[in-house]
Amino acid sequence: MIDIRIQAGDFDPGRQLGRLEELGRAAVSGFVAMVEAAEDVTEILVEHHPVLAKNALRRIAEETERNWPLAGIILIHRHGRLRRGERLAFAAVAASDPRHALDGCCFLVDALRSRALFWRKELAADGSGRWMEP
Amino acid sequence: MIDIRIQAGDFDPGRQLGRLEELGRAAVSGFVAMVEAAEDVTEILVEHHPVLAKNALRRIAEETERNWPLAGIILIHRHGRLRRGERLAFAAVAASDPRHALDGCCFLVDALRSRALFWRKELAADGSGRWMEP
Amino acid sequence: MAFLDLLYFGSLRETLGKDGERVDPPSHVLTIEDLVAWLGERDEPYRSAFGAPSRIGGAVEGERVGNRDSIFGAREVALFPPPGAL
Amino acid sequence: MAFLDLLYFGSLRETLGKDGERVDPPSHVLTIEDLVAWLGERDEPYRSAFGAPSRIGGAVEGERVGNRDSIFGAREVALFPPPGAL
Repeated sequence: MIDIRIQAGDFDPGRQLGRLEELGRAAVSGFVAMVEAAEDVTEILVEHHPVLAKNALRRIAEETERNWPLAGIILIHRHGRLRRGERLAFAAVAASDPRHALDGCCFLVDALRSRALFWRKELAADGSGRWMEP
Repeated sequence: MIDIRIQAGDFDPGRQLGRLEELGRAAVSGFVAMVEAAEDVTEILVEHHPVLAKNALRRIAEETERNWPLAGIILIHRHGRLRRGERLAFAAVAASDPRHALDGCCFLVDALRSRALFWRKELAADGSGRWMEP
Repeated sequence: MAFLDLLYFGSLRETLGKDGERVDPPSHVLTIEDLVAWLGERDEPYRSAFGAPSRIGGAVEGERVGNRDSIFGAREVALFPPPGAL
Repeated sequence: MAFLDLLYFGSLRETLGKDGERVDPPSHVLTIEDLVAWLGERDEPYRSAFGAPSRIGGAVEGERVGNRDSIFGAREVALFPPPGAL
């Protein structure tokens, strides 16, 4: 089971973990990315293109599925304007082996950070903005 | 913030992650251990001693806190009789750096598996039981 | 050769002041790398926007590709700085 | 020497048929290792229960210790097979 969502709205990490728990496997590993930024940053803008972003997340999930025996993979990424402290993205997996769940989840998060096609601009109260590029 | 709980009852992973999300850090990494067992196993018995178990979990959390800059650590372990598909344990951390959150959470889970002082017996419908020892 | 639709994202979009354009690259432009070099030969803001070619990534028809991958026959190519919002 | 309270867990408890007992170890019993060896010299079910000493772990006054750590002066020692319920 691979579920990929790209959305402007919030999500419920507990409910998403619950969907993976129901698969009956010994291990569910999850990660919530939150918006943390410097004091003067009031919000961030997450830019994306629906097709590019979806394809990139699908590739990431498929690669993860090939590398570890996982029963389920959920990837959620938000876009648009987000305030500090809001949820930004979610990655979680279910597996019978805790090691596979942990490694699979780490791989997802590393890929989200480096390969998910989203671009982040941090916006300050004075109207200035700065693109955050690795 | 270190929070350690040893309890017979269930817990709510979403609510626990929420407590870590509120710390305002960029990353919350969590793990839910579920009871998965062979077909003939109807339930498991998780044996423990309150003081021994608490001390072991406290040491694991303190060691994790020393190794990575984490804003929060939550460890929950259930004991007693648990049916297949029930939640068994929970480990989660919050950090500003996703890598620290992922590594810290992995360390907690590895330690739960090898050092947490709980012993698991799998009980079959015919009344037989088997201690699961690494 | 057919026209090629370019899409720009992030700081690249902002530097160029547009989110895309239709171009007609010469026949020697065969890869993402070639395309970035060709665009970088233009006047400002292109010169600045494509001044560090190794930092520009590309996607062809919506699928991420390497910078030496072919764009031959492509209708739409996206160009962007290093991605990742986490 | 003072009496020592032993606690047993998991399969060790079950093999021994009790969850603990009070013992009076001889003076050469100074470590967890010594204690396990001494208990393993007893008749069944002790011989079986302590037949693989390297698989027995220990805790002194509620804190996990290594098998070569001292139990000198301890009032309570827990002995158990490899732990972990996940």
